[in-house]
Amino acid sequence: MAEWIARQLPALVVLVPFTAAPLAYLLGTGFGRQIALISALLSQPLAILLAVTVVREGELRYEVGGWGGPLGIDLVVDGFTAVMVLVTTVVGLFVTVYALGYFGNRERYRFFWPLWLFLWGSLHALFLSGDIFNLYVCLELVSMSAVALVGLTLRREALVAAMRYMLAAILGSLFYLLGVALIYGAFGSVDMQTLREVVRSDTTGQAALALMTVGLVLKTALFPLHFWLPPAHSNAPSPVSAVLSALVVKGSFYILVRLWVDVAEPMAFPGVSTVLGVLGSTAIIWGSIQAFRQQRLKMLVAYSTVAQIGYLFLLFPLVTGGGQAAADAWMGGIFHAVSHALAKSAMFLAAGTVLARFGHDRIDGLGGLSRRAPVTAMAFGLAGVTMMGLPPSGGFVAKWQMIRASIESGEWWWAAVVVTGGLLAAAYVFRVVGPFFGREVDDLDDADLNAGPSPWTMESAALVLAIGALVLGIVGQPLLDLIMVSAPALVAGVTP
Amino acid sequence: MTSSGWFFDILLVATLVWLAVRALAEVKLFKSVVLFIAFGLLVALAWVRLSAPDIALAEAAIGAGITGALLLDAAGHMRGRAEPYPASPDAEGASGGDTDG
Amino acid sequence: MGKVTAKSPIAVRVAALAICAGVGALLARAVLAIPETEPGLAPLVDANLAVSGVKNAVTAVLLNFRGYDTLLEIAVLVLATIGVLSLSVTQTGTWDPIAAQADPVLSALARFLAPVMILVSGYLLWAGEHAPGGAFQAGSVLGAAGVLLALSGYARPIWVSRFALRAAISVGFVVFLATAIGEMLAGGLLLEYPADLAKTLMLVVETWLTVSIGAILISLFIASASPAEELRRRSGGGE
Amino acid sequence: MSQTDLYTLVGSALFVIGLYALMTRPHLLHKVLALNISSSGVFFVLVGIARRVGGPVPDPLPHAMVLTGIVVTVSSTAFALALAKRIYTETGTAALDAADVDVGESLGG
Repeated sequence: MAEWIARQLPALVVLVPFTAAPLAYLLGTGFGRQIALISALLSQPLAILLAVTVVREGELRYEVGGWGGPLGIDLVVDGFTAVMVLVTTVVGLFVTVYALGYFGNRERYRFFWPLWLFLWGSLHALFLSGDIFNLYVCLELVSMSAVALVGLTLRREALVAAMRYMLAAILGSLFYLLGVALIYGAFGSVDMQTLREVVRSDTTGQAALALMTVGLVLKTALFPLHFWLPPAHSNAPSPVSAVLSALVVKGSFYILVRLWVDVAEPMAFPGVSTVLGVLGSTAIIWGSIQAFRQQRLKMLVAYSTVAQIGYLFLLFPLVTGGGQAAADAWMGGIFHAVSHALAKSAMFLAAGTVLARFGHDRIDGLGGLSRRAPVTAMAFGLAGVTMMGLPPSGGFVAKWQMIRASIESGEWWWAAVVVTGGLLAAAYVFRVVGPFFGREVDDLDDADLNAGPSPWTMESAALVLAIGALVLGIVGQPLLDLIMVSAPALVAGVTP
Repeated sequence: MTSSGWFFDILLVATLVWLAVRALAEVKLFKSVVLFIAFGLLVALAWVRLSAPDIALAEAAIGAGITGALLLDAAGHMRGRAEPYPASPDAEGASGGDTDG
Repeated sequence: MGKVTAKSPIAVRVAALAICAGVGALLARAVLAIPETEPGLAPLVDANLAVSGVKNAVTAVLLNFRGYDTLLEIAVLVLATIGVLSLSVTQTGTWDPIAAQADPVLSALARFLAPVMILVSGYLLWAGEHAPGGAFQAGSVLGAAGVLLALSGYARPIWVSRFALRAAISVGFVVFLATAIGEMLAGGLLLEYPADLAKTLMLVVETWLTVSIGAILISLFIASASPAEELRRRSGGGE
Repeated sequence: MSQTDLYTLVGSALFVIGLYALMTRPHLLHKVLALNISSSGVFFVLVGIARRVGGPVPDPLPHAMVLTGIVVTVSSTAFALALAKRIYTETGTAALDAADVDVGESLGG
């Protein structure tokens, strides 16, 4: 049994949510809840085992159908994959627990469970895939389940936001698929391992990479292609907002990193890296300013996501030079993806509790929240610490790595952006958290919109995630080691 | 390739591009959809020209057939046309009878 | 009620034109630069066709070599159907009796055409093994037959049961998944068909996929049927 | 110029035509049509590539990709149309920006 699990592990990680999803649909609301919880619990040991195995044995390769690339499709697990699966699984568990309280037994939301399980499975499939065409199918799965979840409330604004998101997502996928077609035409394979050996920086190769990058940047909502994100993330039901900001945008980012740092590394494009870095920097500044100007809590959190996505893209210019700077940038960028996932999901879940309990999320009407909903206010505040990047949070470790990388590479201006972004984050976090712990305003009447105070599971799910983001800074070393397992040659400093 | 083959291919792709442009430029939704279905059927023909009979079958059944039916249904649901700007105020709330086609 | 304008402002159109010109130029250059000599994976597919269990190379790629893509593709289809149902007014996919009022000509046509279509669907399914065809083509024809039956009022009782509808929508994906997991339990890898069973297993999967695809198409139409209140409001009721 | 070149170029043209219409046509039905035409463009590029080496039998791999792509496209089209129809029912309009103007305060759970 143990041997079988070890052998089938990469497939099992994908199959558990994908088996649960149709069952949750088939059996309806009551069972859907239980199936989702069982799937969430089963995924935990599998994700941990995956990480442990990767640390022990290095890269794992699973040949679906027994053919092996380039004829078949391989599932590939290295440190980066294992980290992303792990964070998806952890965030997924707490979002599931939260959603159990949030949606309750309401028949209206019975489609949440199968859609959420499909989304979860698709994310795992995406992180494990070693084939660029298979990644196209994964991207479509992720987008379609995410869009359907955004529109779940059937509220007018949510539907319009979902539509905008859908159009952007399909267009992004088409750009990506066009790039895949050109890659296959020029290099004769869609298997990443094979491609690594044969990609050349010729006309077709460059165009393919450019098209795929545009598509993925649109799907990741990097400035200035972020227009669809704030309405979609803020109008979705809060557990969905949490998943979208924490995990979904990182799916397309993950592919982008794989392509540039791993597969197409021989093409070495300092120009593209710089452009991505500049757009990332602009996103940090512009997104933070927009976040500060919002009147609604969920809009503020959504714009904060636009800003935080910017940090991820600083990875590209910082890894280009190789050496120690590249390793630090690699660790910093991925660590940021993890700590942001935990903190941002905590923020959205906390905002959702506020919305469900008080019937509004107007920031100026939330003063004194800490007396009415102390756990929720605390969760939001602690998540804010990570967002600002103060020690000892996970955000601090991530930013510290990035600053180190920029000093090591001699490109100090990226460090300046990181520091400025932290100050701006402090401004918008304090704008909300300050009043939370201040004088009470009249607007905090229990709206009784959805009957009764929020179940303790909802409040504590947000708090646990926020604490997780905070202590990540203290216990982060094993995670940093995991990130470096079988890292791409450019980052690991090995000359091939 | 034979010159008649070339002639056919060029005629086919020219029609394809023309139909695509017409379908997207057309203001009346119903007409737009019909042009798109015609486009889909010609695409199926193009797959035959490119020795892809599997795709031709799928395109005719799914691409033109199902997609076309779904689009017709949607056009019927959203009855009306994409009015030229500016919309005249009296056209607002027009009764359900202005189905195009 | 608001009308939709036909055109965007001139600035938007100029910007869009510039973007399209850029993308178009990039693409045209790229496709013309594709080497004519790159053989791709065709030789590899040919070399393995004999052990794939089917004779049609495209079917071999879809169901065997890259069966994982197809598994996920079915997931997309099921997912989209759940999404459509979540947006439909009734959310159940049950056929509204008012919308199902049959036209005598349509019923006569359905009585004649539906059996023929079901036969064609069966042929396409069987043919997929060695010739163009397969589950998707067969499923679309089956779905069309179902829509015809539903429109003429025949299929209504079948779809009233919500569980039956859900089961029909997901059965293809579930059977595909079960086969894949069964292969893992039998000592193979995910979707690793034992050579002697490959043909049979693929046919089983394709058959259930055909049923599901048919059911999905029918439910897409049922879900999109206008809800009863709206039909009543439009007192004409003719649509 | 070969048949491959012809069809991959037409594919590129169709992709760009769809892209332009997606950005400039406000009606949601037109946007969905535009995406479908762009998809066809991508499929032409793929099938053109499959045809490249010549000979009677083209490369089956891009063909399989296109078949997968067609199913994915019809799935997303069905979903996008359902969404567009629901938006039309709720807002009385079938454009994103017009619907955007009227943002209510109502918050469902």
